Amino acid sequence: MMKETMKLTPDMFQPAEIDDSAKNAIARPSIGFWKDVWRRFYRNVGAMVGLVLLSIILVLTFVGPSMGKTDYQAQNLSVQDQEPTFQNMISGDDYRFGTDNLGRDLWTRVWYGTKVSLMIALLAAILEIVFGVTIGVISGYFGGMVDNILQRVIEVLYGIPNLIVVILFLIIFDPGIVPIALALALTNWLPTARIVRAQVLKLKSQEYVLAARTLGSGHIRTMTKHLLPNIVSIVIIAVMFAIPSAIFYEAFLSFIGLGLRPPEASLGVIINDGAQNLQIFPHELLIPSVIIGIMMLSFNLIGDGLRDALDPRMRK
Amino acid sequence: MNAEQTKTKKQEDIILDVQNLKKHFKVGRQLVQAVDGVTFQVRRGETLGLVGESGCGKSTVGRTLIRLYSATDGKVLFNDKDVHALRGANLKQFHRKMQMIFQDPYASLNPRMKVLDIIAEGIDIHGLSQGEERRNRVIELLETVGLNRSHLERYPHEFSGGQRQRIGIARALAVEPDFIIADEPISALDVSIQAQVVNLMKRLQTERGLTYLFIAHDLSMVKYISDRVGVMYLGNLVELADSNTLYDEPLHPYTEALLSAVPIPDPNVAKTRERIILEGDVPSPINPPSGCRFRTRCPKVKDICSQVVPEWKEIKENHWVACHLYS
Amino acid sequence: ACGGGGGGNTANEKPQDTKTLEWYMGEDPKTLDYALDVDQSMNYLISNSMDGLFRLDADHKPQPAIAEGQPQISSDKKTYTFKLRDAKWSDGKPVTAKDFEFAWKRVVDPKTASQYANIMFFIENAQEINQGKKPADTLGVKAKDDKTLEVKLKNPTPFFLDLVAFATYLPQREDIVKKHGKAYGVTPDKLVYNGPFEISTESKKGKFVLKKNQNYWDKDKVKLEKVNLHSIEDDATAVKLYETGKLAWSGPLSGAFLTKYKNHKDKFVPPYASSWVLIQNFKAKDPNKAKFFGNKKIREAIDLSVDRNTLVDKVLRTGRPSGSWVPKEITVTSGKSIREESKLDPTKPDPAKAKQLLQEGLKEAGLSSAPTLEILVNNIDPNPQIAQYIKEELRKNLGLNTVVKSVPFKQRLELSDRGEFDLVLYGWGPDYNDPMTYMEFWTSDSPNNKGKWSNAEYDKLIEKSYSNTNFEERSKDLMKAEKIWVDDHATVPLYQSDRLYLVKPYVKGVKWHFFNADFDLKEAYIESK
Amino acid sequence: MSKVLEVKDLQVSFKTYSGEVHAVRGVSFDLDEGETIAIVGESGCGKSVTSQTLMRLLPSPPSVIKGGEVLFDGKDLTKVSEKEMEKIRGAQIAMIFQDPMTSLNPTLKVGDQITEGLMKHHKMSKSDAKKKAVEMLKKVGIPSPEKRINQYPHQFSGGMRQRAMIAIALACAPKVLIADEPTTALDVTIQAQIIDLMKELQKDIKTSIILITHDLGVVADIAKRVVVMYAGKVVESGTLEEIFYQPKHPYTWGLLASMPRLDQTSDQELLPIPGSPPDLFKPPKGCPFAARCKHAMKICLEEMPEATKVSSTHQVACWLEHDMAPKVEPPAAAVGGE
Amino acid sequence: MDLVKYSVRRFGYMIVTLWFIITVTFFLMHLLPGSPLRNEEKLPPQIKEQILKEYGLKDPLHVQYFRYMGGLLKGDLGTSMTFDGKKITDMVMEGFPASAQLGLQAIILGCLIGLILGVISGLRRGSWVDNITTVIAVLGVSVPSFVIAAVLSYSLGLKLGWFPVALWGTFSHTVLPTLALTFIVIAQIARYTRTEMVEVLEQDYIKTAKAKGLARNKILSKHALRNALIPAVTILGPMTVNLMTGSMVVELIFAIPGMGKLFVDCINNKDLTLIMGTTTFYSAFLLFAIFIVDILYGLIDPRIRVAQSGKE
Ligand SMILES: Nc1ncnc2c1ncn2[C@@H]1O[C@H](COP(=O)(O)OP(=O)(O)OP(=O)(O)O)[C@@H](O)[C@H]1O
Ligand SMILES: Nc1ncnc2c1ncn2[C@@H]1O[C@H](COP(=O)(O)OP(=O)(O)OP(=O)(O)O)[C@@H](O)[C@H]1O
Ligand SMILES: [Mg+2]
Ligand SMILES: [Mg+2]
Repeated sequence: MMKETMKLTPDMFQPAEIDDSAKNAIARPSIGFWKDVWRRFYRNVGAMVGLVLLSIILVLTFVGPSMGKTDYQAQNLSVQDQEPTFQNMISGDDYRFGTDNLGRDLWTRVWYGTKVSLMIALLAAILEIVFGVTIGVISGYFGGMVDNILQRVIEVLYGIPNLIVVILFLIIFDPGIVPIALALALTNWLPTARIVRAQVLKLKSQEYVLAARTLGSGHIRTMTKHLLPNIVSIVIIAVMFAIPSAIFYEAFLSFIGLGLRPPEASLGVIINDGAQNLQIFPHELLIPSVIIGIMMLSFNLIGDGLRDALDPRMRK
Repeated sequence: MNAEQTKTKKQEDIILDVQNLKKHFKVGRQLVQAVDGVTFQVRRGETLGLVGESGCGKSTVGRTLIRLYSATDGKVLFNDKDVHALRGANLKQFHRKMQMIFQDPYASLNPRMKVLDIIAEGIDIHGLSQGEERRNRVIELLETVGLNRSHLERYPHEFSGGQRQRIGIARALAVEPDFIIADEPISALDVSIQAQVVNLMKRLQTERGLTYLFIAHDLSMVKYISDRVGVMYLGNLVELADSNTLYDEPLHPYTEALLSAVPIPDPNVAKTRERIILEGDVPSPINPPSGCRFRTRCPKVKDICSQVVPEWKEIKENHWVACHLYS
Repeated sequence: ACGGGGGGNTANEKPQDTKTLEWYMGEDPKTLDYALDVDQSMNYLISNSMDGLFRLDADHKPQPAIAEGQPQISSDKKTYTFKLRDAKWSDGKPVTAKDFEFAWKRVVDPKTASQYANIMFFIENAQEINQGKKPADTLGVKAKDDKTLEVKLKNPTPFFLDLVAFATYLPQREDIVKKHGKAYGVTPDKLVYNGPFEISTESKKGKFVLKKNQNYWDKDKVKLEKVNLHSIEDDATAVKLYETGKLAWSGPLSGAFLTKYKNHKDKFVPPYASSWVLIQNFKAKDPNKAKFFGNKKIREAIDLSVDRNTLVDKVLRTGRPSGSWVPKEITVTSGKSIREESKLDPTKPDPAKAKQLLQEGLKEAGLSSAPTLEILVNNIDPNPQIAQYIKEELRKNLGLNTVVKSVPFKQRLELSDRGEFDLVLYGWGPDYNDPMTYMEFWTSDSPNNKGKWSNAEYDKLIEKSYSNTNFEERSKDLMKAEKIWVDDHATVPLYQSDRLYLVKPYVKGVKWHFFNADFDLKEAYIESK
Repeated sequence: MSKVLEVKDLQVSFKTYSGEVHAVRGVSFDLDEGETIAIVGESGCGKSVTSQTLMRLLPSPPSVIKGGEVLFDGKDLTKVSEKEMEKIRGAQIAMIFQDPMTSLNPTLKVGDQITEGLMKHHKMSKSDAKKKAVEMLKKVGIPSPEKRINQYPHQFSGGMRQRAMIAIALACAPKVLIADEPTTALDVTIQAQIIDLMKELQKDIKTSIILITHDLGVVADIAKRVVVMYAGKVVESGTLEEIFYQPKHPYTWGLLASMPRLDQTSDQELLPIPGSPPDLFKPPKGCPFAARCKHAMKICLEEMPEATKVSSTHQVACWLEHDMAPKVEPPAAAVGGE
Repeated sequence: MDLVKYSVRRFGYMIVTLWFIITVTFFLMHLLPGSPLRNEEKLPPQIKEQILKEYGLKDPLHVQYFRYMGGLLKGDLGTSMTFDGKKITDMVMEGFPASAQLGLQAIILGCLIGLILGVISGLRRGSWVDNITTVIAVLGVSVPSFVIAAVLSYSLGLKLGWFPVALWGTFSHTVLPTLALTFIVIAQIARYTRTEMVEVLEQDYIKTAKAKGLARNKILSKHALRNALIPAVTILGPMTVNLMTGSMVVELIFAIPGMGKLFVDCINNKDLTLIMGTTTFYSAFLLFAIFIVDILYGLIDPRIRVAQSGKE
């Protein structure tokens, strides 16, 4: 009946010694949450491309300005609107990206501006997350009246055109890195608050939260130890998408003349300066646009990658 | 121990006294009468089982007892103190003395915390110990529930369901409670694993003199583990008795039906068994039927059932029932 | 370098329809009620659809229009009596002297709240009426009969005939104004016209249409049947439309387009006058800054540190360097350009001297170091560029720290009105062809004098010129006043702008002006093959 | 009795990020006409994968059928074209899923969800199909079916939804009905209703049923034969009585001994199976149960035992059946009842 | 009927929210520094007074507020301060048709393309279509609209001469601006649909449908698509409003007589009545869109009708 595949000897039928602890052993090696996320992120080609591109840009925002011929606001009107040549871009002998209409080194300006844009965006994203998460967590966690009131407030704010709020803010407070970031955060925290609230509503009835409460955990502890760490993923994703939209919005503000004060540079300011000249000196528009595009692309790719990597359904 | 002695001793020592407890939820503009007046006592050291179908309010009872929900009406006396009136230090003490084990082994452990911190949560909140001592305490607890120190630094998702449930038990034990509410602690586990947890709970009860409120819908398991069993239907307790009494001679028609519906893993029994198949589904607690809530499905329904709410009475010694058949 | 090629072929093709002109307009007009205010687009529309007592000719000289011949001027040069010709409104009613009387009284009436009422202040009692000190019927204008209009002026005003060609001085019909009430002038159908064209009811947001006025007294000279004026706020868009033949006039070019089209065969440099200065705030809130600007050496240092040639050639790409206030287009009594009579050359930059003056000045003013200054500009190109250039010049040549504050137009107005600035970039275009349109600007009590520069001698000269019947002397006084202003470095004169247009060569007969409206299409036509 | 379905050495894997999951590793069983067999086993042992593979419902990727065949009507279902499979699904083989809450499309009326299959397989007109749908709902015991077919799933209770699912599955009178834990999500009293209903309908429609469950109570109630799975393999199979009264595999013993019976008293210890099932990423090379088996021998860790016939209907894959193995008695709790 | 009652309640609720929004904006905008008058410097003080009085700006704020609300009830948004005597309603309505047409065209085109791309890439995850869609979707949100608009007008308009470079009139004038606007729609819709599609395809009821023997296309059209589209309706509401109320950038570059610029201009000019008017219009429109979305939701997804109260 039984096919003999190997020679069976009686000693094989002695009781095996199985370590008792082996019964409780965990088969797979321990892998932390973030390590696991990273592993999945790492295999995502798009996300990695995004990460590499973004890293290159980040490095250039730091070393770029010092590689240029002059600082970002120095004017040399004798070399106005100079177009870049491929050779220059490689060798760096002359203005790598050419010059703008005031004869400023576009290379320096672009990287400096990228840094400023990133700073604004990062600050805006952080502020937005801070507002959004705080309000969202409070609203979702306490529920009831608090939630009701906060939700109504959000709804009302949601109904006011963003643009009007932002412009109003920038007219009252002069545009600078911080006010612009604040103005952007002021309008953009609403969706974050909504997502966070929804998530908290889901989490707060999770049994581990209940468990903490039966142990006597206070509100603060419950929120910080149990709720916040578990909304980190959606917060990270929110940041990833908040940054590019802030960069965009800043560019738009520059376009309508409410951006940073010249000669301060941000990508928005530079693009706006160049926008007029598309037909004549396309490099002044195209170079910063390409950079903003690459940045946007990177953030979106990274965001998508992170979303997949953090998605609990993908975990196995 | 002499059965007679045990009984009298237990009767004197009531750890939890629930009087006419009600919990209503407001959902939108509707009122969900999840629990609508339950009365029972739990004796120190015993296991009281609570069974009933999904949505009948078992969890709500459990959660209201432990103050996860505030009661709409009624009283809960724990060690003779009104649970819902506790404040400050008394409340903190209460949180140590009454603990809960949850149903879902996946949702009941914070996925972002290490086992060490999960189990030590109660220790931290109540400041019971720190540093090395804390760690040793956790190791001790882990070993108590059949795990070991190699698991300390791991995250919940690395464990199987049974292991997770044991971690949940260790977390509850960390504050040295007297009373544990186990809300369907085994429902989500595989048959082969369920016994691990049940055995562990039984062992802990004898070792530590714990009192359990064991909530489940698996009647065989409830009967196995409980000294007494209460049956709930749509927010009400319909019957409460010693587990053997309840199984051998159920009084309430619902209990009868429930017992007859329990699948028995024995082909011979299954073939010969007479089942009472109840018509229809459990009505909604938003608009419960008038009078006796079970009347819409009751095979023995009478006229009075729709008009008068049956009284919760001790028909025989230690055998409570709420049914017009017995009035 | 590139661009323009694709549309190039169609660009110079004559339009099929030689009676319709496609024209540039800029923003939509805010209102068509020329009593209330005059903005550029409205002026484009109104000056072509209305005829005043006088109308400018190709040489910017006022010529009789509704007025029949020159007015009778009294010997004190203060009373003008106009005879009116037979002219009709677009609805067929005759144009009468009453229409003028009504219009002018309406403008100065404070209830009308006209933003341009001050251009009427040359008429007797106008200012008092506007300030509510006298009733409206005391205004020095009177319709003697339907065809005779008598105007009494406050002072002899040599340029009064320029003024009567201006939009605010145009006639209005009492019945129409009454009929529409607040809605008067809101849409083209709520007005009547007495000029070469009427504003057609086809007009809508973004596109205004001028239609030949069949009731116009001089309609034989009007060759075009229709003019479409397109609202375009983006220069690049205007140029693209011009290149594709959708516009016969590009409007003013800016930025790099100036470089690109500098040698284009269609380029056209119109007569244009506008003077740009950097106003220093003598009454800055920060006492250090007030001290700073209060020192003449410092002011001179600033003046000497800006290289206007580069500014004009490279930053603006058009215009001319300036060392004075009144543009060369403005003529004086002699009929010659003021810049020929009073040679105030553009300031030559001298960084070394400037630096030295600054040091001396700081010492004199008792300042240990120069404060950080704010340069206020509106955010309309090329102003932010200019400010950046000046900032760089001040930094490079004087080591001054400045911050550019570019804000929306209205905010710049408000900030400068409230004196909340250190340096503000300001430009001024003439309302009429006389130095006074500029010189009034800097008297101590002028609302335009944002920097609060004050010079008694200057004030006295202007005051005197208002009532001086000796127009020769008046011209000299005004030139003297300007010299005082220049020598005291009251403000930093920067440049006088020029414009560069692209105009299709087939468009003929357009009169371009440097004051009043930019162009007059009355006799314009499209050259047929 | 003739075989309607025969599964031979079925192997299914999932390709995932972290490697290949060997979910089903050689499963064989057959199904006779009109009979009910039960597949039992713990969570994750491959029951659902097996059943869904029979109907080729698993998306590929990530699933791959690595080997074996499924013979139905003389065809190997693992090889037929997708078009042909569509004709078999619903018409010949139907399926009920575990969770009635999510298995119905929330945005379609229940009636439409029943008629769909009828219109496709029986080429019925819309109105005929509707009539049939009403009939089916009546058959599964849903009151006032005329009204109910126009309602949406959320207007049904859990029990009613599961009935509706059964109505959908049985509408085309399939030869085989696969029920993947049809009662697990339901309450005991509703569960009893559904089991009753299935028994009744089977008599009526004469389908063969493959019932997948981990509830031995349900199995005892309804099945004729039982297949016990563990870690992607069949460890034991036999008639209902054979499995319950003469179980041969220690895992089956464990399953039976670890659950209390209503007649069991509290002082009888339950006998749990220690540990947990192996990870199917790296299935052990020997018997997958060895690590948890009280009777494990050295050979068990080395090699997977072949299936041994105990009787013509009873097979078991365990080294204890080998001649050289020591004789081991099953624990009393495992063969209770008698 | 449930839906009717629900709609009425939502509508009432919408009115209350709108009232709040208007109130908040009303008081917020009085924070703006400076005077609402144009050419202020030229005006003698008593004329300023006169104008301010005429616009009722001399009254105490609450009086102004009640007057404004009173006017609103009568459907009167007041008259503009910058555009002398012009009715705000007229101003908004003048620009709205052009903006709305462009917005609608962009939404329709964008939805069509976005849906197709999204569905295909959701179905064939990891395929080249999916990858290309991802790239398009990301690029669509990666390039600022003014760059897209400028490049389109320059290349397709000026260089190739396929479409008019700017101005308003015939359908061909709308092509380029519509394209410029539609990128973002395509990107968002494609992305959203893909995610939803992937999610829906994993649902049990899809398996049920498959088990019934339904053909793949049938499953897609009848079971998957519908459910996948439900969430997309949510973003569609606000997106439509935003696009239909005009993109200032695109309107500027294509010289379109839309209403996009009003939002910037009104504040730059501190035209109080215009700020109120545009805000009121926008908010009412937005709330209305959300209202419609809610109702649509109820229609598409029968579950919502019961559990409407807690909308997430
Ligand atoms: N937080 C809550 N808000 C509103 N309703 C609730 C809440 N918790 C429970 N309910 C309702 O109260 C009723 C009783 O619920 P409960 O969870 O106590 O039932 P249960 O007996 O534990 O059921 P199960 O066996 O499914 O766990 C149900 O109808 C439920 O919908
Ligand atoms: N899509 C998938 N990708 C990867 N692994 C899968 C997938 N589906 C199932 N598996 C794995 O295949 C194995 C068998 O799963 P299956 O669903 O058949 O178990 P089951 O016996 O039905 O369990 P349950 O009782 O929980 O339904 C499990 O280990 C599971 O993790
Ligand atoms: Mg429960
Ligand atoms: Mg399964």
